[in-house]
Amino acid sequence: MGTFVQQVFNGLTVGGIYALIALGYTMVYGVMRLINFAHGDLCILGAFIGLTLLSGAAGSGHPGVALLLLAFVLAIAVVAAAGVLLEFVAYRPLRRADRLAAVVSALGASVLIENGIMIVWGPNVHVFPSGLLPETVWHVAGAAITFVQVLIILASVVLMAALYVFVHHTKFGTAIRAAAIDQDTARLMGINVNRVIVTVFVVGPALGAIGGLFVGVYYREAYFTMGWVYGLYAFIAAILGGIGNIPGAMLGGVLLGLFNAFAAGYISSSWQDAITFALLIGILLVRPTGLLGERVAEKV
Amino acid sequence: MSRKFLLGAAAAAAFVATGGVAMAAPPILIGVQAPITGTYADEGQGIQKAVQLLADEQNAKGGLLGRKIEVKACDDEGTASQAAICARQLVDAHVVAVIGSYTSGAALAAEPIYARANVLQSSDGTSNQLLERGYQTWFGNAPPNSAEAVFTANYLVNVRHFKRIAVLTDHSSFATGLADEVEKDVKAVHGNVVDKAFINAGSQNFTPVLTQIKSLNPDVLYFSGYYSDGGLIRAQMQQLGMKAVFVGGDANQNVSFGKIAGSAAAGSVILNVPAPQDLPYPAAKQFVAAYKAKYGALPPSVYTLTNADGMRAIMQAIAETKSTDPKKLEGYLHHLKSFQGLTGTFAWNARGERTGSPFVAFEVDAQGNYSILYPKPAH
Amino acid sequence: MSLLAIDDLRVSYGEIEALRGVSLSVEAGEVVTILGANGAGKTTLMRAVSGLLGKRGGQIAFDGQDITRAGADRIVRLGVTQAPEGRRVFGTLSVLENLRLGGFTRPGAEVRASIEQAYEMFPRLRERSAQLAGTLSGGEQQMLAIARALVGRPKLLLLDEPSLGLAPIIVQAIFRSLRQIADSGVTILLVEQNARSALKLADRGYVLEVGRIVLDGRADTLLASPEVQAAYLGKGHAPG
Amino acid sequence: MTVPPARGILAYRNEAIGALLWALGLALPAVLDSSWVAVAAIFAIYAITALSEDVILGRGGMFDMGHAVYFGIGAYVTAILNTEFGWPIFATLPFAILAAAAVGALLAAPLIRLRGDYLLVATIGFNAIFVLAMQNNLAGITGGSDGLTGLDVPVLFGLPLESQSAMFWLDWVALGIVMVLMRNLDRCEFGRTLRYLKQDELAATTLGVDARAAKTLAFAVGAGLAGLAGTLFAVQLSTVSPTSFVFTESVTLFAIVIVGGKGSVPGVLLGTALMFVVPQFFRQFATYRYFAFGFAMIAVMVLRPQGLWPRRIQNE
Amino acid sequence: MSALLELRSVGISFGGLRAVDQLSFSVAEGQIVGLIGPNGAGKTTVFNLITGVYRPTNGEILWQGSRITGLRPHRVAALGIRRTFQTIRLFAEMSVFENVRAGCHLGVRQHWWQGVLQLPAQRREEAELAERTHAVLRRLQLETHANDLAVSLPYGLQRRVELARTLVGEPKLVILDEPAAGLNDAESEALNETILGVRASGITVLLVEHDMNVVMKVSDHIVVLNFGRLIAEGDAVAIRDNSAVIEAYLGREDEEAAA
Repeated sequence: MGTFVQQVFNGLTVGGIYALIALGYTMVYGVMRLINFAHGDLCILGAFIGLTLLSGAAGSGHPGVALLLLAFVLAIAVVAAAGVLLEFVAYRPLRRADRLAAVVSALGASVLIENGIMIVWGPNVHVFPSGLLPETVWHVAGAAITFVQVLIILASVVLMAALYVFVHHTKFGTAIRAAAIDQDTARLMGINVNRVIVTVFVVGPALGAIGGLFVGVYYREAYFTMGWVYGLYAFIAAILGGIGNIPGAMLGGVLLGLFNAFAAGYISSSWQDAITFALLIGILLVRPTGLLGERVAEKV
Repeated sequence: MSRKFLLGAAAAAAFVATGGVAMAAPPILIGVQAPITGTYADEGQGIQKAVQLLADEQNAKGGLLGRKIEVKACDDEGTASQAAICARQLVDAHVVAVIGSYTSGAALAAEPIYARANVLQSSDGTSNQLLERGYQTWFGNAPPNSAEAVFTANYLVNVRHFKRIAVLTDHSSFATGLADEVEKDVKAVHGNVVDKAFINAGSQNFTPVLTQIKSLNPDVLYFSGYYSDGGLIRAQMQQLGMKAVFVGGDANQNVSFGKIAGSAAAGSVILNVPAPQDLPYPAAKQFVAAYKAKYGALPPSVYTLTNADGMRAIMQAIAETKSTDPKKLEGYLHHLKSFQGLTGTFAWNARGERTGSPFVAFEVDAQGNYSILYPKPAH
Repeated sequence: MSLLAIDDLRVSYGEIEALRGVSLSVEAGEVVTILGANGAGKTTLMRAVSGLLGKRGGQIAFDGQDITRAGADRIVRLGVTQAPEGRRVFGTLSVLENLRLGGFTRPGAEVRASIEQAYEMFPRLRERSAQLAGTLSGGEQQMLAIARALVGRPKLLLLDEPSLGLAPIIVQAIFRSLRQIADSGVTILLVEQNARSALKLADRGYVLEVGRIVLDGRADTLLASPEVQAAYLGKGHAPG
Repeated sequence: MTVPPARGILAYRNEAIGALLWALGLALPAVLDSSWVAVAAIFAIYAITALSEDVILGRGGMFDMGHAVYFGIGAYVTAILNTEFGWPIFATLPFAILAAAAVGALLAAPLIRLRGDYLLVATIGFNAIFVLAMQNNLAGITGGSDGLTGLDVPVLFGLPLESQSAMFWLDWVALGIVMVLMRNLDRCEFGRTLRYLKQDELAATTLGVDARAAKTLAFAVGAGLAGLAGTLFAVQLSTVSPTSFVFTESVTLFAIVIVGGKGSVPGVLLGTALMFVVPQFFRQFATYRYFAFGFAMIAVMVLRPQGLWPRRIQNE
Repeated sequence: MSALLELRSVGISFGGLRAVDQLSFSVAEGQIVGLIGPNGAGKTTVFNLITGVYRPTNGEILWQGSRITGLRPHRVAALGIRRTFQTIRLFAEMSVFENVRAGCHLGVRQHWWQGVLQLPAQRREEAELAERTHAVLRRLQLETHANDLAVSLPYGLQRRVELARTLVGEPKLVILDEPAAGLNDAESEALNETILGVRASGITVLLVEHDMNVVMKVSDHIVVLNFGRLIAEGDAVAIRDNSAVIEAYLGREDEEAAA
């Protein structure tokens, strides 16, 4: 029982992080039909920026929470700016081109950012300062749950709910959904589609940067190739939920976290990823457009 | 051997014959084959920097045999295909010896190429397959898994008397090899392995595996992988309230281990040859200080130092034999009784395996400092 | 001054020239129709006016302002809305959300009033307000597309093939609604295959052939013109 | 817009230039030192792999981001049959091709229902599963993370192909054969069928095209050719390990096809050269090498979205 | 005359929506049958059911007396059934010639490996296919456009290319989905001639069309659908006077729209 509850919490924590990063994939995909393979690297860039600020300020006597908030705000700002720049340089010129050209441009951007991080921060593992947050541990039904885990789970839920409200219950959110369906017709409504795309490239990377910072705060380490690992998992989460679908990305992220935990815990740790992937493929065979994805019936 | 090489050799011969002695002697070329980009970039860059540092120091003292030492680096990205290309490039550049690569896989792909061209190779690779082909040019500079495993099994079962031993590894060639040997040797001394589990290196999320291990109530968790994961495993063990002692293999020995594990680091045990900063050898302390002075950071891991030992041994062989003839150098190294390395005193057996390294168990304290736990220091 | 004045407009897709110097004008309060075969450039013209396409040459002025290079969103703000060819409703949004998007550039209170008016004109839409637009029938989708364009309170309404692919009975209903809209004072520029109905609704018409205006005049004149009858009305098929 | 007439002089001119360049390539070992001959040999191997990826991705229009699996199966089959069972290298070749083709067909059969990006993720998944299976020493014959080492030198008509030059010629001849096959593929009903499916699957099926069979066959052919390349790769390195077939290798193959130009043989060769050979020149800038590489990928796509040498629309 | 194609109580639902319900009608050999009805009545869905794009939830479809329900599209095509589409679906990157040659696919006997190896038998067959294609192009007066990119042609010609692509496969039944959509009245009159010509060459025709000018003039038999159900069938005169049809579809005849 304790083990099971523990695995659920393990899964939810990383699942929340995957979901936050997956939202960036799914939003960009929704509006541009582009798999932004550089997204994971942007998120980890957020972690590195946060890390630098925290390391610089650690021991300055300021309260940890305030520093952490500052680090979050600055990291989010920089990453969102990088996201917009990326869109402008690497994707905007390819809007009307074959979609695979943009995919390869995104892969190039991923290599560029990853190696850029290596050049700036070096190839070593970087460690986040400790003691910024309480190290409280609660024991629930035989499972140990830390303050950071609870923070990540709660913050993910709040952020996702906020995003959901923004996209589904505000005027600009409706405009984003309209642009995702049909850009030209959205223009005929007076929607500035470029502004929608820029918004998506601000919101997605910003949420991703929070995800990246959570990775840093939770594991207290960051290294330059991490973006690829988290990016891939988050992308898979987005696909699992049905890419382009925002609640789908949330569901996909959480499920992927849980799959991973249960596969490692109950089946075989040596085949952990294989089991996760097999499960993913199995789900796609039953639901070829993911769990919440639209069934695209082709108009004949 | 390529035509170009033959042409080069002929040209060199002609050069000597026409009395090129009066001119500046050509430099002695030492190759570095390492993963300078990619997942292992920190280790690869560490090796490159260490070798360069040693070469610079030696050159400041006038070089070797009156010739400067020149380092040629090649990025093998940690992959077999690039490693094979690197090996051919370094051979074609007429290097005397090559330091690297960091990963056993890349070292393996390059090994036959160096062997055929008679170029010495000193790598930290510990895969048994590196020894199986019996190449005379191979000189492993890290202690072999087998020796570490014997020490580990003895330490876990006979010294600490652990009753329930859990073994954890990643999927890398090195770590699985070590874990397999430790498991075998623990069983050989009648120890009880309750679980052998795997993590995905770099995936950071180890709590699912650890939760599962916790349910088996081990009194020790032995991890054969790398420090970046080891530190996290230690931290996540504490977070999960696991009481088991953490014992890490040699790849856990890194300054970052304690930083990553944070407050959980205290009480962790790491098994390795004595680390430079804990060694009484002045050479080791001096090297680490010089490295830090030049590059602004400590070496990324102990393998930087084992590879540095490879470089030092080859320089010593050149100096002692007054030659760069590979046959002479090989003979010298194979017959060396004891080499004063930065990572301990050792030698090479006929297969090029590093022998005679004393292993120790370190304990990490809350500040991330290491102290030797076993065997108790003599003084 | 005309409400819409197009002068020597040229538009190309790559090497293919779709519009080769089109000039036309629409006065405030008029209904103007453009006739032409498929591929003549009618839809290209509509998309160009709405700012969806880049122009190779010429000028478009609306209400005295040059909008040749203006972005689509600015043109909507100036008061030009469009019900595009093929209806193009946002299928996975509700009918109400579609209508609200039609008023994207307008203040909230005004949009609520406009939607109310639209519901009065098309009571079916009110019944289906919460339904996803994609589940409506073709005729209902066309009504939604027109209503959505009206919610933007246009000075000029562009209608691209409102009868395309609809059953005769629905086409009749749509044209009745268009009559009503025109009578309420909205200026309309209409592109239509169904030349007879279009000319009956319109005050004036233009005939577009391979990217050029080849004929223009009052609607009743065109309806009676032998060229138009031969090319667009078919020979001697009387009603019934 | 008029399309050039079928089989015009132009079509043959490109072929003649291709054949001439290939023939000139045979002389490379005479002018290059052995490390560059090795680069050329591995270029030929990767070019075959990229062309085989193009059968699925470029011609079949199916987003295969797990192509390293088939490459790996070819390499592993050769390595296992040679090192564990002592078969001569050339005897393993047909089995490497067939095994890879069979796995390709087997995986494709359920997957081809998936569209675009979903197929992409499923193939990524298979790549991950394959690498883990090799690392976990599946059935005790894959050698685990170390892989398998000590492959024999291939012997052709009693002649051991021992030198790097001999291996290069072997790879180069194989590349030549694959190039001819790709040209023929463009001109036969199977190749056309793939184009029909790619451009409009529904229209194609109502004309009688069995989409499932044709796509499965495309996967099998692409995988089989990758298997051939896998054998050559194992021979070139005389060692086979899981790291050569990881997901990033698949990504590179995918990018080669897009950067070069889908469905275009010269394009894919150019893509392989750009993505594999050019970085070899910049080893001394090791740290900055891949930063520049990423930048170059973006630049190529932005400036030439159709790829460096796109396929021409022409009658075939 | 025996029924070439027969639908018996065929039905299909999409997510609870009954798109086609208990539909039965038959197409006799040599006839031209028109299928009309308001938008969303399920006409195109019927075509998709016949050609195997959709699988019916109930009922059966018979071809020359034997069941073909649920066969996949390429198997249906192999029976000799070809179709066009409401929105033209030509292969975008191919010339007119290549588009039409695609219709020969089922007649190709070469194995894929013969093609990849370019064996002589394959080369001979390629020449035969080309000849067949050119014959159809001549018949539909498309010969001069053979090397043009199909999608660059005017709309009316594209429709004709699509028709040529169905005819080159020597079908028994051709299904035309709104062939007059986007044609002006003059063009649709020419279309009538073409459709009659197809029938004259012994091919049965089933068509969906909104242009009454076409449907009423060429159809031997007309089937009217509303909400997925059959509401009337008969010849043109009977349909024109049928009150249910007028109410659901044609509308009052006060305006020209009923045409």
